[in-house]
Amino acid sequence: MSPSRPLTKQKMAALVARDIPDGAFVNLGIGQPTSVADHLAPGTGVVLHTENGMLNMGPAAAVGEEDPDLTNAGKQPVTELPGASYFHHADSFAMMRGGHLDVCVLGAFQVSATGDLANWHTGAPDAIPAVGGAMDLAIGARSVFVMMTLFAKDGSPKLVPECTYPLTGVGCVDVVYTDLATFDLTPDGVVVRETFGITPAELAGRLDVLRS
Amino acid sequence: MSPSRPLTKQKMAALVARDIPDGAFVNLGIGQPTSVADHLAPGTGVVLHTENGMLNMGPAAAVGEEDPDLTNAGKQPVTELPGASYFHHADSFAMMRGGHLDVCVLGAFQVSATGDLANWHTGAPDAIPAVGGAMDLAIGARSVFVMMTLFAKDGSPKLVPECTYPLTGVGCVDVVYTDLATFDLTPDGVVVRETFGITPAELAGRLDVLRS
Amino acid sequence: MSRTRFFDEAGAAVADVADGSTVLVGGFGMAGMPVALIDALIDQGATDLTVVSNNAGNGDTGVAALLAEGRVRKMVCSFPRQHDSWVFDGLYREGKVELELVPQGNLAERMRAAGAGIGAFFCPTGVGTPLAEGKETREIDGRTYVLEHPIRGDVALIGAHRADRMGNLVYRKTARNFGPVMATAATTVVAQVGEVVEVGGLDPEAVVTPSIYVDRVVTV
Amino acid sequence: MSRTRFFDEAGAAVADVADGSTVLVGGFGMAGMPVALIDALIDQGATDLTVVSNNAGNGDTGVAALLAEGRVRKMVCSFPRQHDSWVFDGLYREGKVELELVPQGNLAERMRAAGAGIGAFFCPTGVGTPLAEGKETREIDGRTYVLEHPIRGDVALIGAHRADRMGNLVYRKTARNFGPVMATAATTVVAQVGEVVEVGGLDPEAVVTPSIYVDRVVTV
Repeated sequence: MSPSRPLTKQKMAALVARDIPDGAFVNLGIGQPTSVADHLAPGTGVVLHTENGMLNMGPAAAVGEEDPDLTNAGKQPVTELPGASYFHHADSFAMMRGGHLDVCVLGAFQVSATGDLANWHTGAPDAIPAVGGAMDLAIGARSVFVMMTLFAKDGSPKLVPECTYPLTGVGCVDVVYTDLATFDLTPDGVVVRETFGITPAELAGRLDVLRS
Repeated sequence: MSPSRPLTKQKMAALVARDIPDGAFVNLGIGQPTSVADHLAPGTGVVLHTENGMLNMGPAAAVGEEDPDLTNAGKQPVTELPGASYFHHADSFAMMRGGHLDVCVLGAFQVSATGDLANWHTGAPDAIPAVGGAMDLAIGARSVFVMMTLFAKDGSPKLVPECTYPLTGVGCVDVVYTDLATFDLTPDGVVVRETFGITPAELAGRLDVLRS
Repeated sequence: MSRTRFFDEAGAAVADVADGSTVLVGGFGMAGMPVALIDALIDQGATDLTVVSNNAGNGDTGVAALLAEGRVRKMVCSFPRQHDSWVFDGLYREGKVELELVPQGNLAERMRAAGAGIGAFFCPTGVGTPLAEGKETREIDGRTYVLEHPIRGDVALIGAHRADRMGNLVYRKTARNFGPVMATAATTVVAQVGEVVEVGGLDPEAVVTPSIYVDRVVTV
Repeated sequence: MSRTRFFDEAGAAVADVADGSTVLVGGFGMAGMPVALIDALIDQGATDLTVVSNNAGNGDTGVAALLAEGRVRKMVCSFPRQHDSWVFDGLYREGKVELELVPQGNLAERMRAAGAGIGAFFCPTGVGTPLAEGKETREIDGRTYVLEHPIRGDVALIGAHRADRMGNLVYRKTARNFGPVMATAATTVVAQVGEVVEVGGLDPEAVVTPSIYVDRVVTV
């Protein structure tokens, strides 16, 4: 049964949180993915990694209790949970690149039917490119979840047969969470897992990736 | 002025110790090179590295005070000096390979005139080869000092035009300390720095590397 | 006795940075940023610099101020664009500063390679993206890798928490970030620290940057 | 809650090691040697093993006992020949065990590469020696390097000092050696420790092996 309306950002975050296995080591990307942390039930044993060198990161620091030496990848003040550990950048990215993280959650401009990810650069001539750790996460985590709206403001789909924006990684995305549907990207193609406020037929009518 | 007799092992070790600059970071190889530590004057600030993951290693542990978790590269119990640090094997060899050690002192079967080192394997068909950290040290330290007798038991020189034993490293040795003479291996060839109990002319008569 | 030299003010510790140097600057945002050392470098006057740092300056201080003075020829970084990177943004749009954009993990690993004596390494990050264009690739065990080369610095400026009188360093929380890697990758390493303790005052098991990597320490 | 599982005896922690596995065994001499885990592996019976360890066994216990039982097809190590390596020496001379001799730093770096997702790396160690024969070489910036590939384990058996209930590990003195690197390079990592403390009982700044790398902990 699909809900009768599109998911809010909060509901999308809750959906992603629900799919993260107990005890998993997880990196939440800058921006919307960060909100997934608010929906992880206590006692699941999920351990958050932040690329700037920490495991078992806690929630955002309370106002007045910020520590400038303790921030997340978005440079926001965060906290430390018991059992945390710190390590330097080469070790942190070895952990990412070496396939030790179970899940990372990233935002996206576009995702292709074969799991290509574009999330770092619009390619516009006057844009200043910035990649950060996105490429390392995209190819490093065992499962890559993307969170995004399904359609851009101009109505064009962001889940596409082939990305037109510069790529972040090739064939790396496993699941795409959107306001209108959740998609599994499988070797056999795009599979709609669930829809929200849209029928599968309507969805197929608006997405080239479901018509091939 | 050259002393009138060949150097004892202890005097050779003292000679090497004298040539180690104050404050240098130094690795002393297994065997005879280990004895150089006994001749480093207190207060020189020389810091000893051991390949199994420690800087500022102290002298051998006193009988009854051995700690099985604290050994040198030869697996002998040693001690820790104030200001020591421990690190894992990949970091220890990154330190060696990356050119951060000022000096290492190694034993040798043979050294060539161009600084090739052979010290890990006789090449005999029934010999069991063992290399340890010798190859890493040979190419990693900024200066490589060798300590050996100048002639083998059969009278053949160990400082040779070209090594006949399997190599440890190519063109890596800077200074060769022997019982009969000290040699600098320079881009212009082998230079005798000092002789002990042998005249330079006698030495030249017994060494091909001085006759070319 | 230690080879590491200790300074009370930052100016003397960066006095010999030459024009044209490659300068590795620690920090991730402001955490671990060696602000006093960068200020001293601004006063010191070296120009035509290549600066390697995760970001390209925030606000109008630190690396941003160095950029604003026209002293940086090239930035090597992973994330120049931030809400407060207006100095870099302006210079970049005017074509007054060169940018080499490097994925963050490659930035760290390329400096680690420099410090560890590795000549080059096959890395899976960035394969098939514009940041790997023109670089050699190779398939190994069914996966494609791109060949990445070391990044070496003439000088590293890093921020740490405490030093001992040997030059051993410890960091604090996520301010550790690039400091330990940069300390291995530069000819001259200058650390600003909050405090210098006596030899024996740091736990040997918890030292993060051993003294061998630290040439100069400035207490700020 | 933690994914790491805790055991009171070693047998259960190595019960699923399969025939033909590659087993990384920590320790340098006896320092850091996971004796209880090796003993349990001997009892467990897995055979046709490739063992990666710095040495090839000392005396008649540990790796030497595993070798003596004919369970090791191949040793990958840097220093097999020791005054008390008679078990390995005998088997090697009889052609009953294969040997891949690897310079010690390459052994460590090849496992680090496996753990860090590096496909291969150009290394200056061993160039021009028999241990680089048949390997690809390349000149980079005037220096010759040899291409080295990762060493991965199916299982790593390591010795550590203390774990917390998350699975974070600290080591003691030079017993640290290969443990932290091997923990990153194997599918299943089993650590024997002297003590398990509560979560929060280890200093987060001093954790050497973060819990993400540790699958099983046995208190001995």
